[in-house]
Formats: sequence, C-alpha cells, structure tokens
Amino acid sequence: MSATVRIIDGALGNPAPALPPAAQFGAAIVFDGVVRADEGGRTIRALAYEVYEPMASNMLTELGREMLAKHGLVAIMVEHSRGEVPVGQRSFRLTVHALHRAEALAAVGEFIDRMKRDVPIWKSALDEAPTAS
Amino acid sequence: MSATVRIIDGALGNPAPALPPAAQFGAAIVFDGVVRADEGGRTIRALAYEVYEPMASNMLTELGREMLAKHGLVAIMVEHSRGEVPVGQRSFRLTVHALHRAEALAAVGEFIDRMKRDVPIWKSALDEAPTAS
Amino acid sequence: MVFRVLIFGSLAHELSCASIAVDVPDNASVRDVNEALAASHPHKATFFRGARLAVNHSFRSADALLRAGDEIALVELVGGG
Amino acid sequence: MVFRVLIFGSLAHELSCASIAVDVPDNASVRDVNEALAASHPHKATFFRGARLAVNHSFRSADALLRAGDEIALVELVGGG
Repeated sequence: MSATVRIIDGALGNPAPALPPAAQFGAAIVFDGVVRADEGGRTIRALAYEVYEPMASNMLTELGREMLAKHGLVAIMVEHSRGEVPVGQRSFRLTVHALHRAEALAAVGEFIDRMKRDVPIWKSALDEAPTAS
Repeated sequence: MSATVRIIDGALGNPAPALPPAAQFGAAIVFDGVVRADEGGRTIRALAYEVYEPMASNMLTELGREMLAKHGLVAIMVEHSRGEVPVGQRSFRLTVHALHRAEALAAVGEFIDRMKRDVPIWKSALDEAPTAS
Repeated sequence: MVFRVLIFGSLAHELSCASIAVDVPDNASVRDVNEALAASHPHKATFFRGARLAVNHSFRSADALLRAGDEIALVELVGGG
Repeated sequence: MVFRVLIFGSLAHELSCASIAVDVPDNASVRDVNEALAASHPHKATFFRGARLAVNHSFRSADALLRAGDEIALVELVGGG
C-alpha cells in the first residue's frame, strides 16, 4: 500500500506509459482533470493554481492514506499543478489501484470531493488576451 | 460525441500515450481491468475470454451510446480482450471524457455493471502449470 | 425445427460441448426452446428454463416466434469482478 | 500579538493583498483572529467570522490558543470544478 503526492509546476505531462504488470490489483483508474475553455460562462485561456505548501502536500498525503485504509486500495497517486495551466492541458491526476472496481470508483469520487473542500489549492481564471482588432 | 468499441486478441496494450488537448472536456477517466492472480480463491496463470460476436460489439456500442446520452458525455471508448490474457495484464479498458467528474464517474460505474450483466463475454480461469517436482 | 443452441463459458466446459441441439415444433417460441433445453438436461432444468436466449444476436421476449435458420445463443452471464 | 494572516485566490485578488495584519491580545484564540479580521473588513464580516483558519499548516478549533510566530492562513475554498 502506498500513497504518493507530487506538486508539479505548470501542466502535467502524460500519464506513465504503462502500469507495471501487477498481479495483486484488478482495477486501475486514472482520472485526469483538464482545464476547460469555459469557466463559469466566460472563455478563458488558462487557470492559475496557488498551492499553499507544505499544508497542501501534507493534506493530500493524509487524504491518500485515509482512502487507502478506508477503501482497502493497493496504491494511490496524486499529481497537482501549481501555476499556470493552459486550456486543454491537465492540472490534476489521480491514479488508484484496487482489487475491484467498486472500491476504486468510490475512492476516486471521495478523494476529489474532499480535496476540493479541504486542500488549500486555489484557482484563478486568466482571461483570453484581447484580440488585436 | 462518439462511442468507439474495439475487441482485441490477447492482452490490451498501453493506453494511448496522451489525450489530445481538448478544451471541451474537464474530466477524463481511464479504467483498466487487470487479470488478478487470485480467481475465486485459487491461483491462476491467465484468463481466457470468449466473445460472442457480433452481438458483443453491438451491445457494447449500444451501451456506450446510451451512456453518452444519459450522462452527457463527450466521448466513450471501450476495449476488451478476446482469448488468453496472462495475470497482471489488462483485459478491459474504458475511457470516458466528460465536462465534469460526477458524470464521468457515474458513467464508468454504470457501464461496467451493465456490461458484466448483459454483454456476451465469458471468462474461464486457466490454472497454473503444475510445478515439476 | 432443429436448432443448435450455442453455449459458452463454464456451461460449455461443464457439458463439454459448444452447442445443444433442440427439436421444437414449427412456430415454436423462445420459451419452447428454453423448455426443450430443460427437458434434455433434467439435472439443470431450472437453469435452462430461466436462461436468457439471444436470437440472431439480440435478446428476445419469451413469446417471440422462431424461424428456421435463426441463430440461437444462450447468454447467461455470471457477472462478477 | 500581531499576525499576518495569509490569504489566497479570489479573496486575495479582490482585496489586492496577500495577507491581512491583525492585532490580538496575548493568549488570543483562533476565534479572536476571525473576529479581528471581521472587524477590519466590516463589509465582509460574516465571511471572515466563519472562515477556516490554518495554524502552522493544520486546521485548528476556534478555541485553540495562538503563540507569537504562528503562521496563520485563511483556507476558505470555493470547491467547484
């Protein structure tokens, strides 16, 4: 059982190309949060994330460990961007390995709900540059 | 909105290395089903999947379209193995793109429950080769 | 009419065959096939009577009528993890 | 004791600052800081009175006492997304 947390400057890269073959889990979920062009009705070019450290990493780790224990996960990995992430790029990734799909899905939903509520990360919309007209 | 279904001989390869940047979705989930060493209490070396075609592909496509409409997804992709898949390898992958995480998670859970119940795919356990002792 | 009902998975392993032949009257329904399967395998009669049959790759109601040449498959899934 | 309460996100943008100084008595509690913030920004008094404060990177109860040098941050999240 392991909980891993990484805060990354800017957009996240691609997911790890392959899960290692692992006979002990039956379900793997990779959840990617992608910056959308439409933020509360207006068109943006990017989101900027402020991360209050080390509190944010501490809480993500604690939340990951809580999910591991509560849902009996095999592993949980969290990546979150800090700073500017352009529209269409990923700012958050949660990877969960579990024996069965039910606990993997439950853990993903609960982790994200709790993160949004409790972990000190703020986002601000960066507006589209005015067109030169 | 698109629903894509692929039946693949043997274990699935790695996920597509990158989602294309796409400003229109906010959540992407990749769910991988992995063959576990423990199948109902006994140790196996592989699972063999029988797929009744074209009924299985037809039903997966129909189910994908139903999830697209019901949950307002942007896209859904299904890959399922046919034939032998060794322990630790992936036999099923569901990729869902949606505006928000709630509908993406709901669609993944419902799709898999329905698939297990209705889509004509059967698995058989292949036992570990007896050790030469 | 004689149909060869396709079977799969653990049922096929258990019975060591890939299909079961049933002989039903002309204008037989899906239910008649279930009953014929049950009659031919008395020790599994309850299972066969309740099993879902697909006709030409779609599920059909018990009352649906069959025609010569229809492809019938027993689609009973265990579900599971 | 004077504390500089760190603020973030849209609140920081709105107030055009990154922290708010509050002056509270020795042996002040977390609640006293909330009250001091409310008093200094009457138009947002309700928000500041109810806002969660982290002390040295952990959430604390309203009754927890503060010591000089504690790092205080206003951690009020909008959620969403």
